[in-house]
Amino acid sequence: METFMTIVAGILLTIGTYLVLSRSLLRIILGLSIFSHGAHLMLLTMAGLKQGAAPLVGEQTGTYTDPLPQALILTSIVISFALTAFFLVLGYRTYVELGTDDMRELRGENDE
Amino acid sequence: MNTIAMSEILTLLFIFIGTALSLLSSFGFLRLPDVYTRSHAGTKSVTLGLLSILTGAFLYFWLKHGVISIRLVLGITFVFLTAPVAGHMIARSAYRSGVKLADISAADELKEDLEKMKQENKESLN
Amino acid sequence: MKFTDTILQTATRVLVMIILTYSIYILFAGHHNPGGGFIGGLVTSSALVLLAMAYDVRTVRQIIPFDFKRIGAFGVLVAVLTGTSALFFGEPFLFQVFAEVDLPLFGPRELATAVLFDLGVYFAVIGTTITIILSISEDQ
Amino acid sequence: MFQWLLLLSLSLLSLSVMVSIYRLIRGPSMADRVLALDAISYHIIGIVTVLTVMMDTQAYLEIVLLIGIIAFLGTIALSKFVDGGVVIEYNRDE
Amino acid sequence: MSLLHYVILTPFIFALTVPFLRTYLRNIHTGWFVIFVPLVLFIYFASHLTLDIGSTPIQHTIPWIEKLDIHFTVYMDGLGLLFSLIITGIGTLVVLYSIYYMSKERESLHTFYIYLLMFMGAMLGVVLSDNLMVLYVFWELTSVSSFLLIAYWFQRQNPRYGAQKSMLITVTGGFFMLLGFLFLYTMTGTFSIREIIDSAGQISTHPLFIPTILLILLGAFTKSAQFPFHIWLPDAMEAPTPISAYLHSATMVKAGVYLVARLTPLFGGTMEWFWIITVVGIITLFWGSFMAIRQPDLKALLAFSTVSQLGLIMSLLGIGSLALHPDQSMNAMLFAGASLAAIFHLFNHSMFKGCLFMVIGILDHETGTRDVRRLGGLMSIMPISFTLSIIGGFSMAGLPPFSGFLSKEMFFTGVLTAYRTLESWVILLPLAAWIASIFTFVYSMILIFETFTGPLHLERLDKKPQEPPYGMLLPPTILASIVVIVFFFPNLLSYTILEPALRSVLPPAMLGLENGFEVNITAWHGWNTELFMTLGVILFGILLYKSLRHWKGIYEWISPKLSLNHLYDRLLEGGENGAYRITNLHMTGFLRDYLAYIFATVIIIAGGSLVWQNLLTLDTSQNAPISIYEYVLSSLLVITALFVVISNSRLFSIIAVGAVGYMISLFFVIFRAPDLALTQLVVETITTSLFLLCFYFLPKLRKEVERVRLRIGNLLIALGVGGTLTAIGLAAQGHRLFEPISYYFEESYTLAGAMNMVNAILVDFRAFDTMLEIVVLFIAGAGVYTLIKLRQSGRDAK
Amino acid sequence: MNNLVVFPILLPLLSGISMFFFRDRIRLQRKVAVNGLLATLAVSLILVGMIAQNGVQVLHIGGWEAPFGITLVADMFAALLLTTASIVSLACLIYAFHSTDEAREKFYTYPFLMLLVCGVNGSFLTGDLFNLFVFYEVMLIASYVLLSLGGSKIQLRETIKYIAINIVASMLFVIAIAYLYAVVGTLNMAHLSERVAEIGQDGVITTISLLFLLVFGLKASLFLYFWLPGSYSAPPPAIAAIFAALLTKVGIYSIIRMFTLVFYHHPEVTHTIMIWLAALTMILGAIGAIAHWDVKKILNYNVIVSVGFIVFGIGLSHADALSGALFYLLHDMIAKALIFILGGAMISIAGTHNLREISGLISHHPALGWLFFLVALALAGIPPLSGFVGKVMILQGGVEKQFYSVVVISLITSLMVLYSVMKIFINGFWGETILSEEEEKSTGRGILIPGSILAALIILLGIGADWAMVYVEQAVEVLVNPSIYINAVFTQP
Repeated sequence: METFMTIVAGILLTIGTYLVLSRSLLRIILGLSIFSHGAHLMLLTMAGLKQGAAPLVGEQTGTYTDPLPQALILTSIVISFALTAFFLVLGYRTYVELGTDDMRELRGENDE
Repeated sequence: MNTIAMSEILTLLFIFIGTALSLLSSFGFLRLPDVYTRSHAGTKSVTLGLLSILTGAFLYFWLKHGVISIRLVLGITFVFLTAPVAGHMIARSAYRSGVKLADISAADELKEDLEKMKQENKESLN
Repeated sequence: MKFTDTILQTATRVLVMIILTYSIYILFAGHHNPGGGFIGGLVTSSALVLLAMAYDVRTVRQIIPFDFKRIGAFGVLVAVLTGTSALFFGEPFLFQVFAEVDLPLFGPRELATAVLFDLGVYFAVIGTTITIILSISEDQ
Repeated sequence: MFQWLLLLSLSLLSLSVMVSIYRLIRGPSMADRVLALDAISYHIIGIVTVLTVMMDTQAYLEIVLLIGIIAFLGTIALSKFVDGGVVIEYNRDE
Repeated sequence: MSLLHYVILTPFIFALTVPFLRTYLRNIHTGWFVIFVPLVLFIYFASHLTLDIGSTPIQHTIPWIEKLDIHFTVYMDGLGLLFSLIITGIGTLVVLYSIYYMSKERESLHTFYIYLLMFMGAMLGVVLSDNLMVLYVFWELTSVSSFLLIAYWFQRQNPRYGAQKSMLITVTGGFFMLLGFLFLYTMTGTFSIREIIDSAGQISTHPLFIPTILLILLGAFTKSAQFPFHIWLPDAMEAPTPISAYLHSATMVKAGVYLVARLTPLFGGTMEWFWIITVVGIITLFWGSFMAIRQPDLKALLAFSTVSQLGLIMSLLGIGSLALHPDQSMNAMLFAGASLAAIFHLFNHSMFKGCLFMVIGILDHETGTRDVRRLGGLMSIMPISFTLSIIGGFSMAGLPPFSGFLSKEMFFTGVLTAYRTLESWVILLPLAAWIASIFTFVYSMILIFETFTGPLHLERLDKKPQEPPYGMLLPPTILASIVVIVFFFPNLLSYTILEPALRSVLPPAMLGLENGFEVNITAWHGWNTELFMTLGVILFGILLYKSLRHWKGIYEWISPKLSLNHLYDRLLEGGENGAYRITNLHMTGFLRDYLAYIFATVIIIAGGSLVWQNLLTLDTSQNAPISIYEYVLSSLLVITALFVVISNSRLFSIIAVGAVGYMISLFFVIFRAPDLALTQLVVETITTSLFLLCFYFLPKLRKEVERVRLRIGNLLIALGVGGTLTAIGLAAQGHRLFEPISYYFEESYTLAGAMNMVNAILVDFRAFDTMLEIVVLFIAGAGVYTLIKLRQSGRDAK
Repeated sequence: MNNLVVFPILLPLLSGISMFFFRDRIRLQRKVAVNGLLATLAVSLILVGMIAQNGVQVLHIGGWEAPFGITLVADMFAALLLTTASIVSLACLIYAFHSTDEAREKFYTYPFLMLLVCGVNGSFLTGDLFNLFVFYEVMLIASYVLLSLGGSKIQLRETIKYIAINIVASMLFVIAIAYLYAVVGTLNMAHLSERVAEIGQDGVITTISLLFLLVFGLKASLFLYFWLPGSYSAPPPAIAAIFAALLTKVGIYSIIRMFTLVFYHHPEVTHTIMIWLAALTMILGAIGAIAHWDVKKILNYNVIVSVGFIVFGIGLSHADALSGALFYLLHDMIAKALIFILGGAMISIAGTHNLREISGLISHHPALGWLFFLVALALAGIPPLSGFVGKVMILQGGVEKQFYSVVVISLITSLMVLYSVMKIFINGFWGETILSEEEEKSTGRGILIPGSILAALIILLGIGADWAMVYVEQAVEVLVNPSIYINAVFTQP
């Protein structure tokens, strides 16, 4: 399962990377979103999967899944949410202000 | 037959009814000709299937562990309340965004109203 | 072209109450069940978003006449000050205490300063989310 | 046996999700896709519920209601988006 | 702090008071106050002349940066004293001269004197420091103050150009010299020149020895304007003339000479040292004298002459260093003579060149030009200046009865010695020296006779010329008289200055001498080769001078494109253009390129490390089992994500990404993470709705009409990144070496009163993270608000 | 336990957040900001004193013992950086009072600035890897907002690139943490150090460490500097100054911390790569610096060069070179802040950042000109200013470790740095004065106080290097002996 999920996370990272490299700002933001999903999945996978019950004390089984990576991912999710939100609005403002979402047109002149 | 086995059977029964409904509705979803007909499959039977599954789970926890799960009851209520509203909103948006009815449809009762509305809209713009 | 969303608005009135109750539950249940301030805050925000979608931004502003940025800042302050208060007792920053308290109505409950901290998170999340959504909506 | 049957149910529900995803991709109209999304979310609630029974834990029951709320919100938002593009109006009466 | 420390610091301290002088005593020329600094210091140094400084140097240490073994150690021996005397003596005269030269009304005198004092202190620091690092500190300070002084008239283009050039070249040398010093430190473990010289024997076999020589000489050569680094000196002539007289002929350019002399005991015995210095010196001598002839600007002529004379001194030091060579011990005294000549000529050069510069300054000041083609026949109007220039010029040409004759003769002896003791092809050395001397003669004659004799064209001059005030004539007169006096009584210097200085260059102990040298300079050595060479110089010199018009054309053969100046300009310009091109090549401003570079680096370094360390492993033994629905869900996840790539519909991509998020949350459910699933669900919803809110306005996603090559490139990069990260992941999880620390959190109920471990971690164990996380969220919210509102309010205001 | 350790984080945080409640009272905001930073400075100085006396100060947040909770560790290294960062940000803040327009002030410039400082200080103090990530994000998101604050076209455009690259970097950071957690199973740096030392840093860990190097390198603009020149040109001068002084330095700090505390076992791999990346950074940065005739661009590329130089010092893994790198780090924070403040003042006076259109500023602004000259020399490492000592120590380390080529590269690049900043001085300050005092776009006031404070520090750090060296030595002692750090974390209750 872990191996499999690592590969799945890797595929997500690949897709995210590919999207991030494209020209459209929206695709870039979407790509970053997918990239961070991949990262979170990777973090969860790295800690070991399905090793026990959900980390709630009182669950019947004696062993629990490692709760620490879950807390980390939670933090990371919130942070990437904040980043995505800001980035999105930035993209929106850029479009309103500069009239394009094509990164090629957002290069900026060299002598500015 | 003890209560546990009974609860399991009951649960399975409900869950399988739900699963079957869901699966059926998805095939309906696949097969039906236009968005308005599909919306029936997409909202009504799926909702029923889901409610059945939820009831199954509720019965499972009730009968097996003796726990009356408020969350599940709340969930059932919520799904029950929201599903029709959602279905209504989708169908309405589909109609207003100009999705055509399938050729086999018998009547379009809202057509006149929509035309009138569009007319008014034009006038108010002018 | 105006369409009245009577169905939606009617449903919303009921649903918002359900969602808000649920969010409060999730906020306080977080210590023992999945949930917590963050999710609670987000759920509350979604109730407000539902309100905004069914009605409009102005209505939401009328219902909750606060500056949401300040609510957010207030939440952060609550969280930070919860941590800081430990300093006055000579404990390390963010030292949390919990105790079994016999409350008059609820029976024996566990009270933890962590809940206060979670409350800060809750407000910060509401403030931020609604600020973001309303800012964008108002711009259009 | 119980577990096995639940697994079967899960697989069938996954199949439903797949079918709905076909609709999501095919369209043809935007409303179809919203509809598909709505259906998917209900399927997912079903999956989570079955998983809850399968793992014999109440830990995921919060998710059931939450997906419900979210699915509803999402459907409303998307259908408003499809409808007029504006999801949240500043002032309806204008 | 000893007195000597204060002596070095006095100019700096006094410099701080200069702005106040300028503010409160405007009516008196600032120079009248400043002049006391060099004067008092000169008297102080002169008082040491009576002591036997050669055998008992003064040495004091105060710690500065002890950790780096940098101590502010002052050390005054004969060499230091000689330089100090020149610095303060000529300094006094230059300040006196500047009082008349620099107008107190028009010029910003305070900056001038601040720079001048700063330079003076720095120069004293260079020649009196025992610690290489402290020496370096002062060395760079001289470069800086020279930079400031050259660009004193910074409104004009040429001074700025000259200043930049001099700084670039000298600082380059300085930096590499610093590296040389660090090499020395590595070899000897100390920065103290004394201690390094004491360990001279041990380091000559060190592999860094030759690089050290090269690096240090690079510093010395750039500072002393040796070929091919001499090009900055003519451009430095844009400085006010007192500065040219002081820095660029008498003192600063001699810092390199000082360094070579100072380090001769250390490196002197090696052939590399001898060859590099001698050859570079001779080439500089030759080239400088050759180029001086063509200069129409008198100051440029003097600049090239300075270059050439510095080459002369340098080559003498090179030859003299052979005295320390173990194979040449029987000729040691002969070579020592060359070193003596170097020191003697250094002294003489400071005198006559200072004098000449001041005379040129007078000419410039009185006529408004220094162009030799416009000048002429000034003899009758400015007789005193004429006399002074004859004394200086003849001394420079090496004619009797002036001091230059003596040192020139000794120079010939030196090069002849080198020829006689080494191989026969070394005859090139005396030959080059002799030809260079002829050129020297020629340009000296140009300097004197083209300006003062011949027809006078008053109409070509900006001003009506007249003798300057006596105050202005006094400094060159003093220098000129020293030139004459030294010729007749050279041994006045022998015991007081030259001999102690020579002891520092060639320590008698190293030569196996008990009592040091007998320095005895005489004008008459009989009819020897040197005298015939001098006669030849005069003969051919006069011939060449008279026929100047006929052979001057050869300068035209030298294409300006081949000149070093041109090379320097091209280097700067080309460097700048090339740099611009290189920068533009990779700094395209296109986000895709930047990200591609970053990802490529990740692939190369992290992936490279994986491959190189052979870590591509797969260990599935600890894996949990997989169920069918998990396969289905994963493939759905991947397919949905792939559709984002393919899709052209904005809305559909957004929804698909949302779907990916939901499926991730489903995985969270499967992997027993209810809190995560909850959070992911809500967050995903809100993100998706934000996408919808923001991107309503955006145009339809265009089909990416990228070039195929670019797309393949992107694909490869993406696969590379994904592959690398997956591979590391696989390697890492087949490689669990330790039990995670999480067992602790299973006690969350007893420790934190929480059944939900994840929540306990979030609000208690790692509440700090959560606190900051909401800070992040809050900042993002406020940021969104500012993003949207700030422009709006700006619009409203309009 | 020492609660004082949390104050450098808490004070800017509280003052920053509280300012959201009085948005329109700018004067009050200024007061709060200045007092907050002054208090931070005071706390940092007290910390320096305490550490000098009693060794490393540790705070287990929430009272949770070391590997389980989050630990804040203030060793001398962190405390020195805190002190410098406080001074620098104070100077930039004071300059911001004069150079920021009212609209920006009303839109929370000062709160965001304080939160940025909070993130920076936290990154210096934290002893937990994931917490470091969180602090990074606090710092970064504050920097995003500050960068885009005002919403001019160039700001929007450059912020997009900046954010995109940084999000990628952040996610790589998370992934790297994931790998490390999988292998070693802990997050606390001291614990990491122990565990990694126990198994002697095998190949997998080395690979992960390289990933960390790249992540930190992205933040520090070590070789992966592509985002820097553009984005630092966008914001107002005071903000650019604080960015230049602090942001990249946090990346450098992290490199130093992680590669002296945890990943120090295979310097022949990790540190060699570091050195060559540093060399490339120096070369490319210097090339960029001499290429441009744009004041902002020149200064931005200079930031890159110095990063390369410092990392070179780190990569030598030699105690003396490390002290040099530390010293140079402190110097660079101050000097970069100063030169950016001055450059900003220059641009605001002349109304353009094209160097060909600026000329002769020194006649009306001598103080500005001479401060610029001073800091230009300091940047090139001309003695006896602050850049010299660090430079000599790093070069000496390079010579001893026989990295001659890199030593020569760093010398050549410091020449190019000198050329580039002197180009600004010669062309911008010297030459004909083309603007009369009336024509100037701004008075350039407001640089005097921050400028002279920073300039005084530059001179003091150069001449009084011996005094500063005592503290730097103490800092390096902890860095070369990880056991001091580990013991402090695990023994203090």
